Amino acid sequence: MTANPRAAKAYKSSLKPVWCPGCGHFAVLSAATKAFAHLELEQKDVAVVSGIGCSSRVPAYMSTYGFHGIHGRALPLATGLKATRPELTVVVSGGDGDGFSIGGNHFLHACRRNVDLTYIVMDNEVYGMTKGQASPTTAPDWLHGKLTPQGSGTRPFNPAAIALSSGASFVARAFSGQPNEIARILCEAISHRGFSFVQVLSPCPTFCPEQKKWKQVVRAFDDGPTVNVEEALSRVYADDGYSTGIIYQDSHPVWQPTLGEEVNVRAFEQEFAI
Amino acid sequence: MTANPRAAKAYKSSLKPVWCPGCGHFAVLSAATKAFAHLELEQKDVAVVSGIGCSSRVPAYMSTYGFHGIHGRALPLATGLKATRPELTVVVSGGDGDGFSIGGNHFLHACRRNVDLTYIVMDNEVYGMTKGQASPTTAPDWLHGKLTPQGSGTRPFNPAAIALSSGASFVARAFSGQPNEIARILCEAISHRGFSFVQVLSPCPTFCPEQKKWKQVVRAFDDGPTVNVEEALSRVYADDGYSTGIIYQDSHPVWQPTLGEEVNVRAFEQEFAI
Amino acid sequence: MQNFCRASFSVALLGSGGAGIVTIGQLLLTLAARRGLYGVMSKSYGPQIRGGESAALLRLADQPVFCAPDSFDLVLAVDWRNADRFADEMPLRADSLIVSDEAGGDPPAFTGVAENHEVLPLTGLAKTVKRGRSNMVALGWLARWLGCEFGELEALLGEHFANKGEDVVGASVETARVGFEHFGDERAPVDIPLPAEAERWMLSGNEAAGFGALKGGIRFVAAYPITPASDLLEYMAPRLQKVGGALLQAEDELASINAVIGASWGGSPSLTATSGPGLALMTEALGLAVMSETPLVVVDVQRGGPSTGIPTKSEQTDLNIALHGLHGDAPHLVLAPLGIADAMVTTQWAVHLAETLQSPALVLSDQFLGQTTAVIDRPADVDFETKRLRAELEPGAEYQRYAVTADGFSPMAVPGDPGGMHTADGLEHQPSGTPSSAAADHHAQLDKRLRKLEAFDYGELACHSEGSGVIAIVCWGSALGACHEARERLAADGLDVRVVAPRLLAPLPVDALREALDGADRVLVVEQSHRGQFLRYLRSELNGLDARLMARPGPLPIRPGDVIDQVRQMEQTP
Amino acid sequence: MQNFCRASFSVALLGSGGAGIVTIGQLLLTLAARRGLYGVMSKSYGPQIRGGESAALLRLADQPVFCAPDSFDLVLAVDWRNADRFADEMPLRADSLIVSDEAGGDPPAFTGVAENHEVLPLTGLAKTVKRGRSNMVALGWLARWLGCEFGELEALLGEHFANKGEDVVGASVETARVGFEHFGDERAPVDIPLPAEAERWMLSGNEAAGFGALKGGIRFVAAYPITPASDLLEYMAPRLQKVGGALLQAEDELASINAVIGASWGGSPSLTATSGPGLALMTEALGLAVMSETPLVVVDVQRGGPSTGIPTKSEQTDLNIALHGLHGDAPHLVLAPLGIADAMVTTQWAVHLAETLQSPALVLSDQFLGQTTAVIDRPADVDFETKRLRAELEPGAEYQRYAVTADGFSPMAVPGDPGGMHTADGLEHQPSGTPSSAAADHHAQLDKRLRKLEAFDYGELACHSEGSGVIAIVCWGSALGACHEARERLAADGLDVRVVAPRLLAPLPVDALREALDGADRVLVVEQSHRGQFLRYLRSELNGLDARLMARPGPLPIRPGDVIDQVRQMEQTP
Ligand SMILES: Cc1ncc(C[n+]2csc(CCOP(=O)(O)OP(=O)(O)O)c2C)c(N)n1
Ligand SMILES: Cc1ncc(C[n+]2csc(CCOP(=O)(O)OP(=O)(O)O)c2C)c(N)n1
Ligand code: SF4
Ligand code: SF4
Ligand SMILES: [Mg+2]
Ligand SMILES: [Mg+2]
Repeated sequence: MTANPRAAKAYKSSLKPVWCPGCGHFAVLSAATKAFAHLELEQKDVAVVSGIGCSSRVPAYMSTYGFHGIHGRALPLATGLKATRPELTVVVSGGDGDGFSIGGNHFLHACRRNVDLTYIVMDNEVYGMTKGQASPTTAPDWLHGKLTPQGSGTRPFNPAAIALSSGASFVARAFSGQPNEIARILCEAISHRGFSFVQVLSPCPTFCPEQKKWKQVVRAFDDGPTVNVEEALSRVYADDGYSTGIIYQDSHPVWQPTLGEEVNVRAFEQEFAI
Repeated sequence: MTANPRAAKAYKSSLKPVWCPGCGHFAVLSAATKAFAHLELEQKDVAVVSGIGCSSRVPAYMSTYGFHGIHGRALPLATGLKATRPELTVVVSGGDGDGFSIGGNHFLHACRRNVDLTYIVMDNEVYGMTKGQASPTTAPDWLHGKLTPQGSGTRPFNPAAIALSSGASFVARAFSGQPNEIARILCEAISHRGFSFVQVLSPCPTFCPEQKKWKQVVRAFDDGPTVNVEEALSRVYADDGYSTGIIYQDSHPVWQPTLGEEVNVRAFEQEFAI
Repeated sequence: MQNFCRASFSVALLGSGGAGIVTIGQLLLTLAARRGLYGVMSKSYGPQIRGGESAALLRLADQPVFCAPDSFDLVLAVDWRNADRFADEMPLRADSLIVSDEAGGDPPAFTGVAENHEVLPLTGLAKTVKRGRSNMVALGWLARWLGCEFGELEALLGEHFANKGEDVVGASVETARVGFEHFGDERAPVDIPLPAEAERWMLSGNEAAGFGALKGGIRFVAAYPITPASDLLEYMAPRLQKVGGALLQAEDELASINAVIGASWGGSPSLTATSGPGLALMTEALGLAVMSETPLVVVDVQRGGPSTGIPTKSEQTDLNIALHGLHGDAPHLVLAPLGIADAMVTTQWAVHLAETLQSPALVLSDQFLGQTTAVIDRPADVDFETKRLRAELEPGAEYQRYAVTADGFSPMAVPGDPGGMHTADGLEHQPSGTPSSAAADHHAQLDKRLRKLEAFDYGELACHSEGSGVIAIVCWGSALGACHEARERLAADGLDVRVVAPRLLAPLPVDALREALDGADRVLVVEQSHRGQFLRYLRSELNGLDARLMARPGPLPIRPGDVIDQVRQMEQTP
Repeated sequence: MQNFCRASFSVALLGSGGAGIVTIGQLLLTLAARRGLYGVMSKSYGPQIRGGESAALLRLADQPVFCAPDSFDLVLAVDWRNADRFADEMPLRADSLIVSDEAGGDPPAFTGVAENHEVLPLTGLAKTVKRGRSNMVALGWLARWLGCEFGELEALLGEHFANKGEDVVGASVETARVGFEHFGDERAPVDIPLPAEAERWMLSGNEAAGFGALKGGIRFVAAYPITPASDLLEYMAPRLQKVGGALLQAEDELASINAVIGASWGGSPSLTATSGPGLALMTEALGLAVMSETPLVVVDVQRGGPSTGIPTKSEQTDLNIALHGLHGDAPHLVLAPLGIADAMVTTQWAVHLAETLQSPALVLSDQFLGQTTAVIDRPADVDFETKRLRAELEPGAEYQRYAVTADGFSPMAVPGDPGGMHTADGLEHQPSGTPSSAAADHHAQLDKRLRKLEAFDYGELACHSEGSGVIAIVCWGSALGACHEARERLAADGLDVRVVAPRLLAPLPVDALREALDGADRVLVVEQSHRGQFLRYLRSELNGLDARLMARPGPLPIRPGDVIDQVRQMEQTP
């Protein structure tokens, strides 16, 4: 992946992120700008859409168009945008809380619908913005969740498995400790026609200091993308959640209305005639 | 499965269902009463909770307790009930629209949370109550959906695959043309400790007359339940959606708070002392 | 709004599962319309999803009619099964005529008020024709009762059943003919003067709103089905496609409203339609549209509430949530069509206002407006020249999405515009869009968001007013139908009253209302609610309004006679 | 509510990332409380999630205080980085004292108003102690300023840092001692008369509400985190468990409110807490609770709106959605605590009313109430003897869940009760619960649901009223703090006014309000909103109310001085 760092920087806005020092989201932001630079996208033709959360603050840190919407609803907002403006590059950014907890239903249906969006979820297994509650990807025995003092006791949400079983056409995982790899995967994801889902393991040192260990456990998947869903699911189940790479990619029918005008609205008047 | 027909009938209320002649939901209602009879449940100790849809009308047709809530929210309502009243048998009934469209997020999280509920989805691949729109399980090329005159163009939602990948501990499929088999599966589902999901193929002759053909294609899965998720997913993917039986059953940790009082509320007063 | 007719005839048709009652109601209305009459038809069903009892309630008149009648002149039942459930919906008089089929059972008790009962051999006559059905016998009889020539009916049946094949057409025509002839020559057809010929349309309020939306420029709809809004969506779905737009059936209402925001932010005028429960799910995102200043239209086809309520019946009780259902200080537009035909122009205007004011606009229709079919004069062709205020972007200049301007309008850039890059935000923000929690920014933006709505000149459409006199009736939305007719009838009896109905509910056109009420010393507020949502809203904005309240919750319609009674009581007690 | 203190001192502490400002604020408040003083402390942060600038705003007094001060007496900054963002939050006077660290940069422009500036060697002194930190030097200095003995501070530090080990305790104590001694003997400590000893509590409004909920009997909570309600939930989570209850962290607010309905229907008093955006997602289910007559409590800790708004700041702008955010005619309970301590009894009362009236009860707290810590007198122990009206089920008798009764209460059966089987329904229903679309059933149930709320005797708690005079201030919720203080200060200056604040907002205690306002000829409505949501609501229920409006949107608090100014202006213009 080649991207002129100066070119990448042009995709950043002048706003200083609100993130804590050491937050994984910084690397994701940078990687996204690199991917945009590599793909030579014009700022004006990119829209970054998000919900609410630390990870959802990304749009304002970009010099592209952006929409910082409400918690959990970035995907439908982006779907409306892309459906009517297919020529734009529409990227959705958010967190595990935003995307898998309150936004879980839209995630399912975005995977099925396969609108040509790229969805980056910065997964830190916690609600950072609201100061440290368990998220769907939190381990059931994590005792630091502020509303679950004895652990959530709930199986973690498996983002890749759910994306695959919902029919997603592109499923990948990356790690914020490897920004070049994120950028490479994002280039593929953006270039993919259809809904591309990229889970980025993005530590929250403030509420989950234990995630500093991730850099020791993350490694690449042995194999490249498969077009076989069952195969992809096997890999996901065999994995501990810390392998990275593009897991699955295939071409599925894309939901994109054709927007050509056939008749003038007035044509419908005659239907009301008696 | 043995159930005295008279005993089963006692679980029906005197209310006449609003369903159309030939609707698949009749058989599901009867099968549920048979299962209750077989398990010798007391009416007063059973609560049937539902959302909105033809299939969600079930509670009022039963002589047990019932809650006919709002569209898509039966699972969380039932979760609150069961969490606080673990001794009750709580059954949730609904449709594919109620459960997989508007209620999709709760379905995901109910599977993960594994509260000891039984969830029956009467899947007719359509919104019956609102007179015939495509649902998540509708075939993408079904041209009769009233809001999708050219077909939904969207991959169908695969209920069993999504339940499995969300971590459900009991996943089964039945067909309303085989009420005894439904009753048998429901007995297993109710007896299962944890969240049990039973998809019942339940035709809507009014809006999908083509579903009359289901009875020719439905057949049993070759194998009985497995405890292996990957194996279960393989079976589901190999299948066309018309095989019935219990696909997966395993014991997962159940979310059930212990409700014992350790201290009196007044004990907390001292925390406010300076 | 035109003068009220003096001659109207109301017919209720009844029958159970599969009797084809709605079909003959529809055909009868069309037949009447082709004769030059005006009319409305609404439908009513029992609780069964399909195949239960149904009723078609028609009112035919020599001038436009917009509401349910005080009572019915004729009730014809193909059979009487479960007919008593419709008792409340069809008030009768002593001189009403009740027509039964000899094989259709006994008329229920509520028909006892009527003194004229007649029994027809509908089923018997139907059997004389191969594949003959008794509803067609009834239709033939009714056509003659209406004064039609048989040729008119024959032509209509030919068109209507064309796609069912010649056999069906043939059987229908023959069965109808038997009924037509059975009417006999001795009896005179009903006497309604035929109005002057003019171009007429026949449409429901849901169709009118859908067409108005398309005319206004809506090109994207995202929605989730719900009674009684689904047919508005079903009208739009195929037609949007034809005009270069699209409809997305979303997974829920949260998705639909957010998709609408996204599409609108992308530059496409966008809409969703729903009913109470769905609207409740949209309020969070409506706040986002207010804050991010994204235009959009929501048509709320109201039904009986609260909660799931009575999904198939009308009520005007989503006023509160439409006006006040958003958290925070969130000013936005609320409009209400004043009738079935008016749903077209009001929805078109809503699109115009939403786009112009960069605001969500809620249109409060209701089940009665939405699902009643009316015969109307072809409406005037209105063009609001709707155009969003787009930013003129100069190279190098810094673009401020939420610039604080004198009129409150901040020119809008949309993705793709060079130099217009910004982040739309639901957080409070500086003019640039950058999040801010500073009091100065919050106040400046709150002021601006309010100012753009309050300082705008909404013109004549904002408030409808008719008549004169010291008694004023104030109402909104579909209640105008009954109030208008009440005024006409009172005027005919020598009592002039005024009727005032704001088409724009928020911001409330306070000046126009005060002007319309100037000189009125007694005010009656009429609304289809339980405790007076509208009255309370009027008081909050027109403090000190001294009014009598006529609040009737659904599911029964407000009838003009009820309004007249109230006015007559007020006349007594000045 | 007690008399207003005449002696209050306000201190603002400032510092950037990791300076430990909030810690010393908390310790200073505790120290003051142990001396017998009352006080409040609120916190303010820059936009950074962690490590940005922060401020602790304290007010100490010899009598209970409930609001922000007009101005600050002392501002002490460990460093001044980005301090200008707090300018609006700390108004200064000419005689305010500004204390800077010699290494902490120059004070920002806004401190220029103050004439007394002092520079302390905080960092330098901290360096004299191993692991010494400058915030502790400041704390030592402040403790002496407060007139403390060092032993009091030492003891407190020992307790506070106990679980961090001896080294930390030692370093803190030593660093504090350096600061304490640096204060010197020449300068006199601040002069606040010490009130009589009595049992004091220190708690935030969120804790008070949480504790009140537990006392009221809440045993199930389902919720989704949201600022500024999360800490209420975090207070409850471990404690619920201890009293035999449970907290479910739900996937979203739709799930939380529905889980609460399910648990309550099962017989457990249940609650959720949220803020504006979450409340917006709950209104559909609140309608279900109204229709199914299921008791529940929602605490809405209001924040700046609309939309995501200003999540960390206070505003009183969810009044509209709380009152009117439900579709259909959906009467329910809305309450508002009148202060931090009052959050306890109001929440407890809300549980009582919800359970008694089988209704959802919304409690409108706000960020100021919720997140400000106050030192208060130990409150009186209240017991409402809350008990749901449970059905007495007789074998064989048919149970009617929604029986139409004179007082509107229908005895409730819960699952497990023999013979109480029924289906609770969001569809309109007959007394048995069977769905019905008949007008008679709809009207009977609408009447009953309204009657049970309107005919109930809410007693004294419904409306707070204090003072006398011809000028009346009407306010609600946290605005009472400033209005109460304004009244006290005006009275001290010889002007008697009254202050009226309904604790029950819906149904509004109209009679109590009229009585409290009887004889008042000028009314001032005070609220923290933009356009006067409360005033408009008052007008809608107390038609003709002639009032002046003082509406200030957030994020700045309403200060007593502002209220006094308004009253003084009213005094001029009778
Ligand atoms: C409707 C609604 N509910 C709750 C919130 C509060 N909230 C803001 S961000 C957030 C969670 C963020 O977690 P995540 O998406 O994982 O992002 P992170 O901060 O960890 O990057 C929540 C619960 C909200 N803003 N809106
Ligand atoms: C919030 C909300 N949105 C929409 C509806 C309208 N609605 C009622 S039932 C239904 C779909 C029912 O479909 P399904 O669950 O598949 O049940 P079926 O009728 O097919 O058995 C819809 C969309 C509603 N009641 N509430
Ligand atoms: S709280 Fe966690 S996720 Fe949020 S900015 Fe800080 S480190 Fe990042
Ligand atoms: S519409 Fe379909 S699902 Fe509903 S009752 Fe009729 S047949 Fe059954
Ligand atoms: Mg997160
Ligand atoms: Mg269905």
